[in-house]
Amino acid sequence: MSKITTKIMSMKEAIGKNVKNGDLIFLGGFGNGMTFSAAHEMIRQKKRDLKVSKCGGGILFDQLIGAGVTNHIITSHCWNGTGPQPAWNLKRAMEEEIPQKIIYNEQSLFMINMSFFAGYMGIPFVPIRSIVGTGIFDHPKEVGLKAATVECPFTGEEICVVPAMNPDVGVIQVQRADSEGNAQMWGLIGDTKYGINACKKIIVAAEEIVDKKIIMESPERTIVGAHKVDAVVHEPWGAHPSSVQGFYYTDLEYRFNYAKETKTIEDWENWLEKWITGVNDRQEYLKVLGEEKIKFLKANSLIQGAVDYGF
Amino acid sequence: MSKITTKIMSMKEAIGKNVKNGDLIFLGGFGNGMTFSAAHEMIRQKKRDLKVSKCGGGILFDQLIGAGVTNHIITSHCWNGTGPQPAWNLKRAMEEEIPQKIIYNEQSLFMINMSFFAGYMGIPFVPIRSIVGTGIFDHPKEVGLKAATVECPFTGEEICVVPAMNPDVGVIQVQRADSEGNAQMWGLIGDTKYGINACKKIIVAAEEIVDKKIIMESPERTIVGAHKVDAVVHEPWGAHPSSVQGFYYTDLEYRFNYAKETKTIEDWENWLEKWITGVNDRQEYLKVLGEEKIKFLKANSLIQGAVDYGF
Amino acid sequence: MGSNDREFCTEYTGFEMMLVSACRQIKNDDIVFNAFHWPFLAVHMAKLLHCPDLFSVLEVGLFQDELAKPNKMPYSISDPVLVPNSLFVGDSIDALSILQRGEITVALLSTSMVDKYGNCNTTVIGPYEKPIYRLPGGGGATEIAGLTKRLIWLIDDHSKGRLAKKLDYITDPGYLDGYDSRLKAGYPPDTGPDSIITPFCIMRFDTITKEAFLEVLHPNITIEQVKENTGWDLKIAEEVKQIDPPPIKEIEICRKTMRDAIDQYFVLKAEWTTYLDKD
Amino acid sequence: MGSNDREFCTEYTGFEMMLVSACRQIKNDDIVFNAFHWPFLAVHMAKLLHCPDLFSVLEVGLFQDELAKPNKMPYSISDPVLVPNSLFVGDSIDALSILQRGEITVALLSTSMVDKYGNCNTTVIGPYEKPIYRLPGGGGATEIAGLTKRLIWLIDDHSKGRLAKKLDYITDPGYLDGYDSRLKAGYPPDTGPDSIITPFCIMRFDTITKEAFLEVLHPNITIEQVKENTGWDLKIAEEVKQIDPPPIKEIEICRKTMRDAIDQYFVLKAEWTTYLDKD
Repeated sequence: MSKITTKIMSMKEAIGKNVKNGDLIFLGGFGNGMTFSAAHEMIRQKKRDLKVSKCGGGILFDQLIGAGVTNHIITSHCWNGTGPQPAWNLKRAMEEEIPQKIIYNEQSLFMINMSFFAGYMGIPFVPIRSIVGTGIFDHPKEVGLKAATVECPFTGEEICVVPAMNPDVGVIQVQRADSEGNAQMWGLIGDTKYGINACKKIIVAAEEIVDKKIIMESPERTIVGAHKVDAVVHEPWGAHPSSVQGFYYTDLEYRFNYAKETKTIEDWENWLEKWITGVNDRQEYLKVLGEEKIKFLKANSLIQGAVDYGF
Repeated sequence: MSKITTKIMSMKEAIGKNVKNGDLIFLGGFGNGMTFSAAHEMIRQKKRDLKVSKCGGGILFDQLIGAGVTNHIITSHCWNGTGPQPAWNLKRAMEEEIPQKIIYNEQSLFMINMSFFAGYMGIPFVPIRSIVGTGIFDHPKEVGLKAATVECPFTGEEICVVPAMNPDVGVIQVQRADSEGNAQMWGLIGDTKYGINACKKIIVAAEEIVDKKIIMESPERTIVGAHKVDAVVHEPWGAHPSSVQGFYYTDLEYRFNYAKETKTIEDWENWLEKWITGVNDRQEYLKVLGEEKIKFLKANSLIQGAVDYGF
Repeated sequence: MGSNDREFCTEYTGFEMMLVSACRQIKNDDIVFNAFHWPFLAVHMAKLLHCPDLFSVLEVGLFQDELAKPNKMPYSISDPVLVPNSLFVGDSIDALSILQRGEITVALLSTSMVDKYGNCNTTVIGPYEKPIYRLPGGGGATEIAGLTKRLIWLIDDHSKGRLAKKLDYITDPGYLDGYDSRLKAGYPPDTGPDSIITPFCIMRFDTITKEAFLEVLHPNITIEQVKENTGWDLKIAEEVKQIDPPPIKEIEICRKTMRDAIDQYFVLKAEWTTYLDKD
Repeated sequence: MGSNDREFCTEYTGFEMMLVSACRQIKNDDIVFNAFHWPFLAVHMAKLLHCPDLFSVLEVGLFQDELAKPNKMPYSISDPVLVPNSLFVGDSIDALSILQRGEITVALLSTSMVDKYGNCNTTVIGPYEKPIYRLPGGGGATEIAGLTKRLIWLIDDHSKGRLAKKLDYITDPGYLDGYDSRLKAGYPPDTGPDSIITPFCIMRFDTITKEAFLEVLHPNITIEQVKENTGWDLKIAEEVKQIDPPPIKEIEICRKTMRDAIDQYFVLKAEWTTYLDKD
């Protein structure tokens, strides 16, 4: 997409324009900067048959599964990280096919990271030294060849290789971006940089929209460039209940309660109505969350890390 | 090496203790932070038969070749980048075997970067989409299989793969390190992070030795961790005539003159005596360089890039 | 150190004893891969007790060599509190490269089910496609198990269901089918399970068969108790060592750590925390 | 724009004409891989003339979309002046990944020797192991040539030695042996040489045979001149277009750029800079 056209739009518009039923989606964030706001919008827009990839699933996946948005998840772990406690919608889907049968394409953390890396690099596969002999190597059979071994032409050893993944659409929630889509993220990035750059279409949601000059003050923090970005959404608190370094801390209480509040289908349906389908957008969600909690979660400022860029 | 033992030592000691004749050496820096001080010390200590790997060779390689330290270079480019003008010692070695016959194991830039990356990752090879059909793919024959193709088990395509490189000793010149060896570099890094972490022994030369607290202020700038580092050298201006962001600019005049001053063997021998063998260490080298030039090259300060790390 | 170094604690839970045994396996010069969930507690205790400079790596992509300050238990591997308290912050591939290069000397992992070869299942009970119980999956544990030099499994409940005769799925590789099968699968030769630690005991692995055997009994636990609660016919070392009750100092640090964990919403069972409020 | 947009320049060097022709190939919405040495000048000119927002990527690992400020010609791809003027700074693998993912729409490369299929040699004259002349080697040019959608070769001296019948070594892949040989070698189908630009002319490549042919003559240059100075029997387009002399505006920017380059120790031959001091 040309960098001239304005890309600033609402999350509703960004998801509406870019996500099609059946797409393979990448969601950024490993504990931090998880794309809850984007996921909730996919639920409100009743997207269906999405394949969703993400290094660790957690309650974000649990919600997409419970709402019937995805029938195929690609991840290394899916549980409520707080505690940890079960992800009930995942359990219901896997054990009872409620609300539908889903494929859980289980990866190891390294495998999914290297699949995104191969997609990032534009190469068809990358070797890794793990997963041979485990169930991850070949289950589930429905998704075909998940990994393979090849003989190294230099050492003669047989080594495991994992295929590239290039999702149709990727979404990230970052600290800041300029209006053209140059996006910066710092703190714990996990798989986000490689995952998002492997995507064909990209939605950037940012806590702040800043001038390009700010981006250029520490260009090492840029994780995706404007030339690849299709939509820029100004979405403060878009990662709640996960954290964004320098903005807000993880809402542990909310996540802890989520497990209790979604244990039965009825509980889950109430939760869904309260937090997702009963609100129109992130602004309304924040009203439900309440000012007191927002104040509690807001990060204490710790501004540091300047260095000399002089020449 | 344990992180408890003190690792702070002189360049003389660091090179003396860690570099053996015949070793495969990695030298960090792509235009910036080139390890001239370390290379000069290898010349003074009359190291021999070193194989030296570095993404771009330039006049640093030219000096190691002219002084007879290396008979095997692994690089993608070797010329005087200023101008560009020829690297005369390289030409003499290749065309006339003066001072000795050398092997120029020519790589492409991507190939050598990915070889270091494979070394970094602990995997035996990585695919790349270039070099097939070029001379780089298989010349020179003396070094054996330089690259190969394998069939991708997922797509069926035949793709080029390059082998991992894990040098015996690596040297980097960085902006700052703590006394245990946690080393930080910013600006243009090129292949330095992957190259240095692929090495078995590591020497860190730093413009400044700082407290660990400074390292922790922007931990994303760390390129190698103390647990891998064998020697830490406090070596201001160790990268001259290349640049170090925030410290000094490239000495273009010196590099331009280098080509004129090393065109004949006699010229080269004079140059070698003046700048390398005629001085004892970097301090004496800087005296030859002179205060005026040092003042001229010193970077104007541009301190920026702080962000909020709060939680 | 205070006098309570030599004073033994008489009242403690099996979970506490497991953590104490686990933290003792870590040495100050280890390079530890620190993982959620009980390993976090054991590593935290080790740092407070005998490893002030412990170099630890987390799968989200960071390393550090001291306790996070403020001295808060990270609620998970991705707690933002970790960032300004680390020596390096990168991405997951950076962390995993350290592992794959063979630099990690020790790791602890808590797991759902282990078999006699140290393989683990955190994925599924029943068939993969149609599970009876679906579990969370391995995350980075697969790589940690595959590539760490000394791997220590923590099982918080010593029972036949958890120390199982047969696994429905291998999420994390131990010695696979024993003998040289792990080596043949391509895992580095100097890696693999070192021990299994439970509330009852420490098991280690035979150097030839790679089968787990009972080596150390926790205080007041009998060989019979261990055998009865293990899902396979457990082999016993020629001389089983029964260790002393833990010093008060260790238990104090253990309970402080558990309290910090509870503050960060770690879910600890009631029977593990019996003595927590009594201190 | 000023009136000198339409006023033609009558005195200029072939090198200047090459740079002018080269910079015209770049469009404002291109994603250009910017390379040392003459491409730096052509890209700089394009930014000043008609591509104010040009998105450019450098092999050292950065991208930017405007001129470096202070408006200084970087002396090389690794000039530190680039860092605080970039939108992204990473490492070489980041830059090369952009190329390998197929995102680079255009690149210019100056080279020593090109053949009729657009292959280049910057490595060696004579045998590889025992050269008559050793040249610098390719650096990132091998990948740029292999993976760019529209690749433009710049040859600063139109002679039989430089546009050569046969190369002793292929450093950078063009269409290899012509026809589908590049495709068969595994290069992406939408990539390859677009043109060769010299002081005399612009050559393009036949869509079937992949052989270069003369398409555009620079002002005052004849077909015969081009043919005589090309090392192979050059094919000629049915209708060769002879372009007008360059507008004064373009030449002014070209000379400003050349002066900036000389300030940064670029070595320009005397015959290229004849008019530089006259402006």
